[in-house]
Amino acid sequence: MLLIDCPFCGKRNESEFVYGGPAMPARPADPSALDDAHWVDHLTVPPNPMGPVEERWWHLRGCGSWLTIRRDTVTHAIAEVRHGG
Amino acid sequence: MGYDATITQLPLRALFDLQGEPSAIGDWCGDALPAFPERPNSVSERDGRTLIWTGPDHWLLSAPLGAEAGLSEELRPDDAPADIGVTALSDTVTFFAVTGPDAGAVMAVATPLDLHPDTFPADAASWTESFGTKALIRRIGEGYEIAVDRSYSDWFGAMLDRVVA
Amino acid sequence: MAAEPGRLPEGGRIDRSRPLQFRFDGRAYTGFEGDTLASALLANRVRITARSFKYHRPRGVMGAGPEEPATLVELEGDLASGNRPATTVRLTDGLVARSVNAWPSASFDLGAVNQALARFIPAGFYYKTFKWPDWHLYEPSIRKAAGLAGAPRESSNDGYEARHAHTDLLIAGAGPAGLMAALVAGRAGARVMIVDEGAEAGGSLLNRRLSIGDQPAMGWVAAAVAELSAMDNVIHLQNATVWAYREHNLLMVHERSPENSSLSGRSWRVRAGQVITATGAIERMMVFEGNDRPGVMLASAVQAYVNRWAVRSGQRAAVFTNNDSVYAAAADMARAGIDVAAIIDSRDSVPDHARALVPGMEILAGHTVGKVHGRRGLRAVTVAGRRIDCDLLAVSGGWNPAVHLYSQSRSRIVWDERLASFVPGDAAQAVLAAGAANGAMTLGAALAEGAARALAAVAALGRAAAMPALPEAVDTPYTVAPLWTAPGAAAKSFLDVQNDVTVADIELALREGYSNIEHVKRYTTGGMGIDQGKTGNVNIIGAVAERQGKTPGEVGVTTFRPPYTPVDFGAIAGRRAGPVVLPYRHTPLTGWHKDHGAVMYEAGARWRRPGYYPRPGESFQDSVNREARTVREGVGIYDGSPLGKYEVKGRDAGRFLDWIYTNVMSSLTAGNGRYGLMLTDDGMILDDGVSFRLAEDRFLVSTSTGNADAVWQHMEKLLRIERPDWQVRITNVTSQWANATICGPKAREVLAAMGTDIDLAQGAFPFMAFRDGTVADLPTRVVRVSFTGELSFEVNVRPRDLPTLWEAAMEAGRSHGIAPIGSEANHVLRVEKGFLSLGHEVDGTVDPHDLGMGWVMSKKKPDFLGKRSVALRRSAGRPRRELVGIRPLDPDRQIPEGAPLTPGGRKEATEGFVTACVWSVVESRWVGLALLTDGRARIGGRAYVRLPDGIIEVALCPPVFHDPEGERLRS
Amino acid sequence: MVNIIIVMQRYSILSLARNALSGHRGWAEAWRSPPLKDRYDAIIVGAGGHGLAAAYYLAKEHGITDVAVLEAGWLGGGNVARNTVTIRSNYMRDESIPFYVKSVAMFEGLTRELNFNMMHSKRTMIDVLQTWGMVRDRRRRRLIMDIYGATYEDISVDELRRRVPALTGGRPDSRLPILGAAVHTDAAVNRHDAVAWGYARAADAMGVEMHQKTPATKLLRGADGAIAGVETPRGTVRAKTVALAVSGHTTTLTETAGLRLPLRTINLTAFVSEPVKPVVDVIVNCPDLGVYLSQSDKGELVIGGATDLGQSFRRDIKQSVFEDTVAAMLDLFPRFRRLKLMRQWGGHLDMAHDATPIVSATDIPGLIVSAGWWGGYKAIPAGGAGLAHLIATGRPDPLTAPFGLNRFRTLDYVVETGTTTAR
Ligand SMILES: Cc1cc2nc3c(=O)[nH]c(=O)nc-3n(C[C@H](O)[C@H](O)[C@H](O)COP(=O)(O)OP(=O)(O)OC[C@H]3O[C@@H](n4cnc5c(N)ncnc54)[C@H](O)[C@@H]3O)c2cc1C
Ligand SMILES: NC(=O)c1ccc[n+]([C@@H]2O[C@H](COP(=O)([O-])OP(=O)(O)OC[C@H]3O[C@@H](n4cnc5c(N)ncnc54)[C@H](O)[C@@H]3O)[C@@H](O)[C@H]2O)c1
Ligand SMILES: Cc1cc2nc3c(=O)[nH]c(=O)nc-3n(C[C@H](O)[C@H](O)[C@H](O)COP(=O)(O)O)c2cc1C
Ligand SMILES: [Zn+2]
Repeated sequence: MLLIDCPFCGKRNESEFVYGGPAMPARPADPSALDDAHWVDHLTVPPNPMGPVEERWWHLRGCGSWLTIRRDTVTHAIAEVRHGG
Repeated sequence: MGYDATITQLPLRALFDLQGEPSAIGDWCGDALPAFPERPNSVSERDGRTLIWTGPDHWLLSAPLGAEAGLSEELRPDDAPADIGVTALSDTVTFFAVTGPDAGAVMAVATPLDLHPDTFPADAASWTESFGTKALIRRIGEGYEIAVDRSYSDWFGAMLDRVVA
Repeated sequence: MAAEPGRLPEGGRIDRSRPLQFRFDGRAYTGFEGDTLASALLANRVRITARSFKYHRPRGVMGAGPEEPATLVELEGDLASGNRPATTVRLTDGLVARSVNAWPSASFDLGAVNQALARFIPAGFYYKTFKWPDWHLYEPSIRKAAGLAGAPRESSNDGYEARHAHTDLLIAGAGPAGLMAALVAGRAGARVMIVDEGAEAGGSLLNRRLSIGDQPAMGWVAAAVAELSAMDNVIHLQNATVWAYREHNLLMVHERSPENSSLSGRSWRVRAGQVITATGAIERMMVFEGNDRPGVMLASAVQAYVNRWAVRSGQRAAVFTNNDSVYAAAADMARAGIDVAAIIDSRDSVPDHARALVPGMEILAGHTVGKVHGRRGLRAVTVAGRRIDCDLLAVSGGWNPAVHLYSQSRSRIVWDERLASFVPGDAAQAVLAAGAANGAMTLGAALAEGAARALAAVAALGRAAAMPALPEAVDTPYTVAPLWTAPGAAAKSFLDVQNDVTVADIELALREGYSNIEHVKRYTTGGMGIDQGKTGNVNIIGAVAERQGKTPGEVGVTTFRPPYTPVDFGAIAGRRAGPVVLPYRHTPLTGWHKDHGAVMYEAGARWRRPGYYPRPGESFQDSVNREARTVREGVGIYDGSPLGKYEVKGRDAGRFLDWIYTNVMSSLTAGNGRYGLMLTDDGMILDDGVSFRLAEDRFLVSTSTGNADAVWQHMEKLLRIERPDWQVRITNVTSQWANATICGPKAREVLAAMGTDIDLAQGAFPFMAFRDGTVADLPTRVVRVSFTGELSFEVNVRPRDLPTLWEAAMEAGRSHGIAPIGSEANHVLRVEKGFLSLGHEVDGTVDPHDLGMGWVMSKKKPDFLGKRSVALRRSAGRPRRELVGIRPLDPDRQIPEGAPLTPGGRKEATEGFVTACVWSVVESRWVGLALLTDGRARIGGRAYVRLPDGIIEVALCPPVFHDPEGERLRS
Repeated sequence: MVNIIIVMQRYSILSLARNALSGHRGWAEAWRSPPLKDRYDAIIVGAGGHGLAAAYYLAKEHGITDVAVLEAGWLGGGNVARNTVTIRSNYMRDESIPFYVKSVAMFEGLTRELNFNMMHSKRTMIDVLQTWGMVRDRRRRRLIMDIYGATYEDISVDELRRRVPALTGGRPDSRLPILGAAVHTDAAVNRHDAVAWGYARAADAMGVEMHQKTPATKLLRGADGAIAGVETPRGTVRAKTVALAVSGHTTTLTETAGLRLPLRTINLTAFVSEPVKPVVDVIVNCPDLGVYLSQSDKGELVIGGATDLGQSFRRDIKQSVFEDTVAAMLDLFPRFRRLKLMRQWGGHLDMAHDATPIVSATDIPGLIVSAGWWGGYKAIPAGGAGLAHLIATGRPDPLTAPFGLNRFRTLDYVVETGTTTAR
């Protein structure tokens, strides 16, 4: 169970949060401008490193913030927590 | 033998959800509110009204249910400007009081939040998790107050009773 | 009642004023308060206490703590549980225990015939045989033989609790190192938790005769415990095992029979700023032929029994070692009156400090035990051809620091050549090891390390602490020269006593190429028992290393994993059991529904809702038909409170809804609503619902019950992550509004009869509009939406008012025959209308076009979620499954929901499936909906439902059976 | 059929008896450790179930034996060593069911085919249904599975209780009363290590080389862009065909050649109780509560639950997932409150964007991937055969054809809707 240091609330148990998926690149302003292959990549291909990955967590049962955290997928150590994307 | 603690379901309260910049909220709500609390997840109180800073740009105003109509007139939720949110939420949560010598032990079963006075002092209040659901916790005189979404309150009460039993 | 022949006349930490009666394998014995089952059995000279797992060899007690590999018992009665090491069972009055894996008893065990077969069943033998004709032939008898204890029976008095704790410093182990660490950190004011699995604090000091400062070591322990208990920043638990070390310094503690409670166990989830593992060290077995014979024991255990329990484990002993620690043990044995015949030390030279402890005792340096005599128990050993009579052989293969928790934290452990054991290396979390757990094998070093680690931990927490003056503690230095397997060790030299894994097994595994230590483990099952190899694993590694010409460090360890010792599942679940195992939600009317005979269902998102309200004598189908007809012909009422409701407010609210819905919401005028579909960006339907415009900058979005939280998350995430610059705020008002939906041709009359200030006339209050006003004198928001296809008013009130509103509606509707309806009738009504339902038609693979809802896909908006993907997927031109209505040719034929459609009903790949099938009250026949490949083009034709027992021919029709123009719901 | 000389010592009761008399000194190595060459016809990366099965079928069915299986750690030490061994075919889609039906059937003959006892035990799985939504989900599966000859039958609650007497929870007054049950008689469990070892031994006997402690660290591409081989700490190894069967590590490797795939790696966990005498003789799956269990021949209950949240290459269990699983189990099996946890562990696997496996050629000519097997123990025989077919012919066989990467180009996902906790 992770301990996530929410910038508003401080260190809180993972059970207060909802996992919101890996941080994908920002959604393009105009998806129709992308060719098919790029759009498919945007939707389906997440970064999947052995090491730091950015992911979204919703502090649903706490202050309600959406956080982006940088977490090592091997050690689970969290290097950074920030508000928003 | 169980815990020396009492679980009491408390009556509804007048609750208003406030969202937006404090200055904008202050402009609109004027004297209706106590001063804004100074620390995240803490409360300020005045005239029986309690303001809890629950999230960035997010506050919860609470008062006895009798004050609901009056507050509603003061705060005029439907007319609030676009940049703030004022929403009546009195019915959304059910409050329980956990009191008695073992209240702390009961809370330690109920929630992972660290309620040590160093981290959760007398004026602290926070949303957290309890038995897997969202819960608002506050210190009261001889124990704690814990509130959950009203739809979960039967189950939640049963859960607390099990802990104490 | 037998006397206790093995008990010393005095001493020990037992209470001789409190004798206890107990039974073991059917016989009655006596022990004392303070005994474990093992110490009491030894005091009663019960030698054969167990049978081994595979060969059913006789076994006795070998250890004194959780490391015990041999004697597992099953307890009966209130304490019933299985596979308990007798060394960790606290003796209580009336305890009834029996050995596992033996029948009828350990002493006389019929399974012992396996001993004769031993040579045919080496490691992995089952991979090579039992293949013909089929494993099934053999499996039942193998299963019966395996498994040690019986499965526990249901028992009523199982109280368990799980609680959370937060601490600056968690110390595992209350031996000298742990206690010293707790004193230092406690005095510095840190929040400290010190947790020890023993019955009392002191760790190894309980078992030895040492001094600290000018008092016996246990005096120092008592003073330390007293000082700690006076500090209110310290929590001290005994009888509590730290059994898991998880990520982010979360550690799990299992506290057995907690004081001042009726609980049988408590689980603690401890989040610690810093951790010190002061878990001591575990003695290794010696590996030689016959090393499992009853009477062969760990030297530290023999020492513990004389000192702590005043029990002589034998009368005449030999000692077999490769290290110094047994010399103090031998001295203690001798002092207790055990005749120590000789110390057999495999090392060529024995240090003087060791010899000095046993003046006059014969030491056979450079020797090993050659042969063990005695079938059912030790009678003698042969050393270099000399027979030494003895009924006890105390052995020590060296000490393993208990690195279990340290390693579980995913910190490194490394091979220490000098100690011939694995010791803590680089830390992966905020953890430090102290004392014997860190390889500090003397008391002075343990105390010093305990203090030093506590200082470091406290400093890391940002606190100052003072190094205390360390008391003087004299202890024997520890040196060791590993002897992994004695010369001649083979098929009866046990490396894993519990799983009957021998040196020959290891050699076989290596010979067959199972050469990685992990292969060795899995091929032989060494270390996979209940003790998880506490005494044996490092010996296995040593034995492999020896045979592979490597160091044990090169061979490496198998992975340490939780639990350190077995934990009751009950303690893990805590209070979550029975009716509260999962949360459940109720509306203000749940009680009413139950009182009125509703059959309640789980309805998604943890809600329990009425399925139908059977009347006396009514079948399920009768009730559903009646309820559905009530709505079509008169008026029904249902509790729609669980529907998800969100206020969406801000300058950009309209723009936001336009982005997340396929259709345009920003063109709504205040007071009106619109049905919409929400897609994922993958272009699949996520949810449907009606949105209302409350004001220029304020909308009320409703969602399906089951998806409410998912939609909330979806909206919040999009806003906070993708569009943080948009001014939109969302408030969950699901629980602020409850509703009663009054539906059916007579709905207007009923509402009017309830008394309302809202003009209900069709022209004044059209479909898809809402009005704020009073109904039955309650403040309400009335909404004209319809999920049934009939005229319908959703009357929203504050939950506190819903029971009043509901009663008023029932009262006002009585003359119209109003009746409550459940989700089953709602299902019929929506199917008759062809309205989609999540989980039926929408199963994560459909887009709006598939459902014939292309109209909901705005062509005006340049972009909305899902648009690009729907277009891309459709551009491939692959045929899609489309929603159609179906009528079985036989009107009385019900089709199971989910049934496949195949071409001609043949046994072929499906071309669709039946999403719903109901008895239609308007058509008086079964009708259904289906998703069918190219379905729309095939309307008018036939399709075939293929069931295991037949084919059902259906006529394809548009997916609407009632009021296709929607006149009734608009009426 | 291709002619392959099999040089494998026979295992039988006779050979066992003979060896017993000679102190078991006569047993040969199950697989050898030949020197690593610098070139092979094909390289399979990953000596897990899928990689080893592919190696075996490549030799047996296609006569291709100049093959190296490169394994980063120890053979069979990946997820094949850490799964809950549930072998079943109760899937929902036409794309999936025939594949799993075939794989389950292949498992049944494997002990004899490989002359290695996998202790295959056709136990039957019983799904315990506690919501109507789940009843509907299972009915849908049952009816479509029938088309493909897979077993699935409804039974009453009474019958369920008769067949699983230890299941005393889920009474009408409980939180989720049991509404019904579905029986999948094809379902089985077996001995996971034996699957890896059996395939390895049989492949070795036909000349395939097993190289342990030989991680592929980088994919090599030729001037034409096609795959050329792999780099390892033991040197470069070349081949015109490289197949990846590395479970959670697929993208770690493909990204060394610039190929990104719709996969993310997750942690999945399991645990065992102390061994006890027989108490449950079927696989019990409780999808509504999120737990499934079976009892091994050694007596432990082998228990699994939900996946962790978030991507992870860790192999530890998460306390919250674990507690949920245990609470769910105890709700149905209250008598297990006094049963004890003995060991728990995890494995990491990749999951495709649509949660369906991938067996496919890639944009890099010669590079083949078999991935997304987060419930793919049951799939080892058919998946291995499919992978071998793809390696040998360059084309997928009909059963694995739906699992191609091409489906993502047009977002034509294969979606196994509904939850089944049992992997
Ligand atoms: C807890 C758990 C329970 C499960 N339960 C079930 C179940 O009940 N039923 C079911 O059907 N499935 C189940 N699964 C899934 C099943 O285990 C996997 O689908 C299956 O084992 C994966 O295929 P594999 O055996 O080929 O993978 P693995 O055994 O993981 O093989 C991959 C191999 O590749 C190696 N490797 C990785 N990177 C490299 C590299 N760079 N170079 C060389 N080698 C490399 C790894 O070391 C590993 O040995 C479960 C999985 C887990 C974790
Ligand atoms: N030469 C020898 O004979 C020899 C060898 C090893 C240790 N020792 C002695 O051991 C002492 C070392 O002191 P120490 O404090 O490091 O160790 P210790 O063995 O005295 O104390 C360790 C304590 O940790 C507890 N423990 C272990 N694992 C636990 C867990 N997971 N959860 C809760 N409690 C757990 C044990 O029950 C024990 O009480 C010294 O006195 C040293 O002389 C001597
Ligand atoms: C089906 C199955 C049964 C297992 N049974 C046992 C067991 O009886 N005893 C044991 O110690 N471990 C058992 N394990 C777990 C292994 O010891 C080990 O934890 C697992 O293979 C993962 O490897 P690792 O822990 O070395 O990472 C079992 C594993 C599986 C997959
Ligand atoms: Zn927060």
